[in-house]
Amino acid sequence: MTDSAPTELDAFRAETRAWLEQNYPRSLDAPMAEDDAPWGGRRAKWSNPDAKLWLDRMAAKGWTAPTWPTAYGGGGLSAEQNRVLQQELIRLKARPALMSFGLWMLGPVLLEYATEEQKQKFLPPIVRGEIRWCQGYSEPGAGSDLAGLQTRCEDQGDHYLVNGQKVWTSYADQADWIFCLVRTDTSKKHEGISFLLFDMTTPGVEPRPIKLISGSSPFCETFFDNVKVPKDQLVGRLNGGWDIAKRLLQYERQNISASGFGGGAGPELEDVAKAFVGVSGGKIADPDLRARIAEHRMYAKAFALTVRRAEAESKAAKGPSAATSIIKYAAAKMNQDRSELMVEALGTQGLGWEGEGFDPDALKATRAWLRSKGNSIEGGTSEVNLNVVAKRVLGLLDHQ
Amino acid sequence: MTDSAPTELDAFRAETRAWLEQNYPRSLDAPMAEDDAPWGGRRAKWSNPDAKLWLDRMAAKGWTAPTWPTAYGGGGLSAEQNRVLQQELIRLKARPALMSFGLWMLGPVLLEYATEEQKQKFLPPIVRGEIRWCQGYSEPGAGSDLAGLQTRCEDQGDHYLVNGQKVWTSYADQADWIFCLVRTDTSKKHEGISFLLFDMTTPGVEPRPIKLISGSSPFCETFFDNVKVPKDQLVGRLNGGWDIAKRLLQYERQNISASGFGGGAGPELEDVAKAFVGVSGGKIADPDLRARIAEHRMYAKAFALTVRRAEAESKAAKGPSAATSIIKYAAAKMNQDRSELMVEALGTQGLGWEGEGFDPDALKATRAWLRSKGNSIEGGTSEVNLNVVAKRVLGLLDHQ
Amino acid sequence: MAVLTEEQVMLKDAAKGWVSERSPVSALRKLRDADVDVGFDRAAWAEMGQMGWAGVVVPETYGGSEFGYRSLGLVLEETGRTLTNSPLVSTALFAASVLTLGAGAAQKEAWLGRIAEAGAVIAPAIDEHAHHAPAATALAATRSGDGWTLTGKKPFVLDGMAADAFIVAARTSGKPGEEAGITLFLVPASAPGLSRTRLKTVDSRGAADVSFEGVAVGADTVIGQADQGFGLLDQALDRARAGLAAEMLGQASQAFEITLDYLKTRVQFGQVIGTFQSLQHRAAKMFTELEMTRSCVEAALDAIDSNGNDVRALCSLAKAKASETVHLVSNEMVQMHGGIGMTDAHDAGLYMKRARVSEALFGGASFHRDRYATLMGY
Amino acid sequence: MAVLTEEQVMLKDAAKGWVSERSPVSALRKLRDADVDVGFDRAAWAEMGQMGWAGVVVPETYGGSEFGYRSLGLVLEETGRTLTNSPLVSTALFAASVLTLGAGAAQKEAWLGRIAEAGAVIAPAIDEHAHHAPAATALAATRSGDGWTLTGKKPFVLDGMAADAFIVAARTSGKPGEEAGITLFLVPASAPGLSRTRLKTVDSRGAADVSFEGVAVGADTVIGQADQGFGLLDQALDRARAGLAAEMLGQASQAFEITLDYLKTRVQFGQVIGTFQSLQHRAAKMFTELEMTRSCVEAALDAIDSNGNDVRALCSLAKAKASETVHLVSNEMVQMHGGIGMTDAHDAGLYMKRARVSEALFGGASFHRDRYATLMGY
Repeated sequence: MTDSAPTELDAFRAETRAWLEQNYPRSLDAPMAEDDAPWGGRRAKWSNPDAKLWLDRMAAKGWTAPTWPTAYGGGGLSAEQNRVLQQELIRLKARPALMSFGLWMLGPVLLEYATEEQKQKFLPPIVRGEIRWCQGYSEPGAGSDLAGLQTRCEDQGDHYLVNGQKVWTSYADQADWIFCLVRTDTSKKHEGISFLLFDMTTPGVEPRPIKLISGSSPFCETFFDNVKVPKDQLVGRLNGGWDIAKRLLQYERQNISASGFGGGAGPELEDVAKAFVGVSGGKIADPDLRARIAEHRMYAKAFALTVRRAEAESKAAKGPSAATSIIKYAAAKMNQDRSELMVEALGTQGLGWEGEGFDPDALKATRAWLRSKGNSIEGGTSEVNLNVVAKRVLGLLDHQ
Repeated sequence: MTDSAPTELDAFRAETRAWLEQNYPRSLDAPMAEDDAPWGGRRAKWSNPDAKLWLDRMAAKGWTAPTWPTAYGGGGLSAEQNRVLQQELIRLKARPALMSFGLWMLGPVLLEYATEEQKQKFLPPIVRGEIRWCQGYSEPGAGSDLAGLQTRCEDQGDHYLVNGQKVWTSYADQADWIFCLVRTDTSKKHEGISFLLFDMTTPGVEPRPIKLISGSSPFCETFFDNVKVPKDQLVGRLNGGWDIAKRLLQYERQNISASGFGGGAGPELEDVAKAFVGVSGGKIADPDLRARIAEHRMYAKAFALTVRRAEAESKAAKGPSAATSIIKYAAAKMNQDRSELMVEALGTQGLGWEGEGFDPDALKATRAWLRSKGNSIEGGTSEVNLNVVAKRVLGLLDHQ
Repeated sequence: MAVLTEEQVMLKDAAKGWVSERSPVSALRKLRDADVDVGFDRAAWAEMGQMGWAGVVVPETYGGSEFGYRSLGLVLEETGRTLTNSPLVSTALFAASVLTLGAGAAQKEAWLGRIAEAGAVIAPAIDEHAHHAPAATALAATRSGDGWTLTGKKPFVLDGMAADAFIVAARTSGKPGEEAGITLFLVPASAPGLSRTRLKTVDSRGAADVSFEGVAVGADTVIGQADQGFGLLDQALDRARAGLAAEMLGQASQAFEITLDYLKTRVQFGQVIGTFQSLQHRAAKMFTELEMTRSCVEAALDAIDSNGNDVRALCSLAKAKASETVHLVSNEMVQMHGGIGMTDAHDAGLYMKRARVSEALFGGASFHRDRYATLMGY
Repeated sequence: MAVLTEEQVMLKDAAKGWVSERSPVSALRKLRDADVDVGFDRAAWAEMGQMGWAGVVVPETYGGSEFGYRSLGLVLEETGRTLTNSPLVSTALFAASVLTLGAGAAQKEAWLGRIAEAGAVIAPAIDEHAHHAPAATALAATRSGDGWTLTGKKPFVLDGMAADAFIVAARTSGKPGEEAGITLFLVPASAPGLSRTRLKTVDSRGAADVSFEGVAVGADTVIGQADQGFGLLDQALDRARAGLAAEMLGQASQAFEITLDYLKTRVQFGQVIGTFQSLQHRAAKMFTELEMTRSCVEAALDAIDSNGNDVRALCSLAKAKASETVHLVSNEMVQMHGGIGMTDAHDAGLYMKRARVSEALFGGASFHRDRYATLMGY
């Protein structure tokens, strides 16, 4: 039932624990500010040099990418060993050594689809956090219908020429390279898409940050004006990018769902309600709001139990549980409901934008509420999620 | 702004009031039991002979069909005069003289589409309540998609021959005649439908009552096995029945919506909740249920105000207000919500079917709850209602 | 979220096979039309006993299999699918729990073996009002000599006509609404002064109004400590809630599957209606609710079996979620079937009627939302 | 449900024309980006005054048009459509109501004319907590000589920075939570001891925290009877609720129309997205809610104008329905626009932010559900 015998695993755990205790810099025990997120890359700023030290030590062991082959700089760990490593990292309350779209999204598909040369070239810098990647997928006219993308890529003999525009490119203004879906055949839809990698410093690339309804954001619009791309930076075959694109989306969704849109942070809903609405007989004084908070909290608990069950079942069945299909949809609904109730519970304290007169936690909650509206849009809209459940899981057919 | 000058109307009101006070039998002041509903027809039973007297008196003046031409037995009243008549009837709390699908649905379309001979033949017996009609529309395979109906009607030279099956034929087992949609051309859909009238005693016609989830019902399945119909009983032109069918549906819906599915009868929701859930500080003791009851009652009030507004606007604009389009949908939702809350408020008292141990009002509420589930199906499903609003009112297009 | 053991898989398969052969929905229909007063088929109940289903949570010492609540939940889910009427909930789930958790050796000896072989039906005579409120118990039990005299009424007692005995919550001190002062009694149906009136329920489950007019019982009928019965009652009720939630999950799952089949076959406007996007989205939302409910039900049953410290909250969660889901799905079942779903000849109405009865038993969604919030301290 | 008079049609058309020319949504954006502390455009407010909108409910004697609340509602609906910021709600609706209904002749003389010509802003300093609860008033007013001294805080006062005066609810006897013992004062902003701090709100409406530190006012600042202010306050609040509901109806209607246009133009999967049935049904449901809300708003305003006996219930109904509807529609506006709706460059976010502020002002749906139930006696 396991990849390695318990005794070997026990030994691995002991070694790992010892190494981590020796190598995790204690100065990182302080809470991580948002600015301290270790995204790496050429322009990385390390407000605490120990964060860089931690990255370098982990990268040297390949433990930023624990299960990738050692040949590409990874840790070469089995799934079981990786679980032990993650458990030990949690035990230590360690900060992540590296956060990276390269690790979470690009790397896994390169391992599957790239040439040996490409793997050698691109994977080790990801492991070491030297190159920071961004994702060139959505376009103004291609949101839910991603395959409708129009960014043109023309074969110019010795190079490709890219023209067009992407949108929702997270951290495009911070990233070093981009993995980018481009149209290489305008006569077909899905079969006319290719998967291209290029440097964001290439002339003609221009990212512009997007301001959201919740304020500044990591998102950018990214414009391509006659961007020349070497031909060996195509992954997979020409016009064969759609399969790679979809596979990558699976990794992205796993990532989003696991986080549950970070719902847990900040003060608890019921405590906010008690503080701002008042308490009567130990209960939130507004029974209508109390009932709706309980309903939400029960939904959230059911969601958490479903994530756990889906994981257990997927592991047991060595394939995804049907419950997995609903997680993104339910996570978005849950976080949005929570955010709405939070702003409602805060009353007028939930109606601030910035400045004096509002509690900083309340201002954060209001911004989070606005930001939560994107949960049912980004990474596949809820409408598309429901379509997928109806068709792939329930077997309902397309309208003719 | 009015059809007749106020003074004339005042005179009409005085005359009408006097006539009604003289002619309305006082024995009918007692509440009308369900069995006493004056449906008329050949098989009418008059448990109180005054009800028959009342019908005969009203019919003699044409006031069972007040606005129909006197040539066909109607009252020949203007819309204004009819409003006065109805007000006076309400003032007297008079029972209806006649309830009749002939009056409400068939008559109006005959006036518009039938030949002079047909009008002369069919309208006066409707006015006098001598012939009771039923409606042959839905079929097992043609519900929401009514135009998909398959009941075959073949031209046999001197007569038509009808074979097939209808369903949801209200009171088919009580009715004398049927107005029936039949397929006269199988190569077209809407343009292959005709509108036929025939006697329910014709050999080959067999109605079978349908039992509903709420118990016995007025609905029937009606089977046609080689039913011979004289050719002069076709209304409009051959294959031209769909327009007549749709027009008749408009009259039917007006009828359903105006009644709001009879939601108001029986004890009030909040009184039931107080009695069965208890009272605390003057409020329903379960605050969660109380909030949901208030929400429903506010919806119901908004609905009632909308019906009133739609009427006022339609009258002022001499055409239907946009608000009219949502009434059937909202009425169904309202009645279903009310029924669900009623059963919930009754607790275990709402879980009875019949017999001892349950309050008769509670049993009635439980049956009404089950029956209410049909509100969003009969007379056009809620899904079809929403389609219609989206397309005709909001101007959204069909999926291609 | 434990994966099923081999024994559990076998139990589930056996239940699935048995209900499809011996107890499809048509069996409920037959029972209803035959107007059977006990509300279930005694021969079928005997077979359940032979298969060991009545003793799944009964200790081995008393002839049970001691497989636990998750296992009993598997059986209930399958019997729920076909709306099978049986004393599983009243007897094998609730009464077996009360006795196992709180009875003395003699009481266990006398009754648990009979439960395990489906030889006795024991009904819960707990609530006294139209809404679930165990602390509101008012039925008076007063000391008389060595024993007690019980006076009061218990309406809508599940399996009340079939019961050989009742587990009766009675007030021995304090006031209605207080948890302290409640005592549980095990009262034989034959006790003088006990009478019952059959109720004809909307879903044809067996139920009765039970009346106690000076019913004299011995001291040996007290289960656990006098005045201290509420804790035991609440523990047993939680087990009943979780088990009933499993049954409701089965009801809702089957209702959904029948509806999904209909969406795939019913043609209107030249299309299978399941191709209409609004119906697709509603189906996907129902599926989401079903998956969430399954997680809650399994977690509650697992927590009982592993003696977790969050049993109470999880049982309220499971019962509330199952109530909401079966409510939604049973309504959608009728609506999506259209006219045919309104006819008595179709099964949709049976699922809806059963749904509302299940929702009300042992507390509905509103009761459990309130209880959950209170347990969580807000 | 009175059909509009010719004067009302003219007023509505004038408002429609003015907002589209002088106050489209871009005006709010400009105001926000310029970070204007009073929260509205003083030049635009002056124009409103010239057009007579500030005096619609002010008696003719004092320079108003006395057109009534239904008429003011027509203006508010149009200004609501483009999210126009102005003191219409604080001053022309609430303060004008308080003064007209309850002030003495001298007070009326002093202030109503200035209101009618948009020459003064008077802000409601009522609530003291994050949630609307007028009876909870605690700010202390104690007698000192002939006059009174006010001490306490009023957070989140609408148009608090722009206000020339405040209508202050103060506690002169009894305890917070009691309706008796509340007195209304009209306090000039210049009164020594009164200070205010600007609040930057999510929807860029003007608001301030207002502090009273021993503010001495004369006996002539009491509006109506001392200790008896709650009835007047509640009457004026109901007028504010109904008028605000009209503004919210405008917000929701416009948000819906913008969204409907987008559904008709945005192409995905080779289709205009408005052809997808699930979006069609959601659009039709929004339309239903909008129609129902309109009926409630018009009924509440008509009831005020005709002095109906169900004003309180209808105003709670209108505010609750408008809150639910603008909540739904503003959420759907963002969702149906997809990514573009999340950007600051698009107006969807502005409608959503305004929606939540409007929902909270003068009591949200939950407050008014409770009030409605209480008024109806359950």
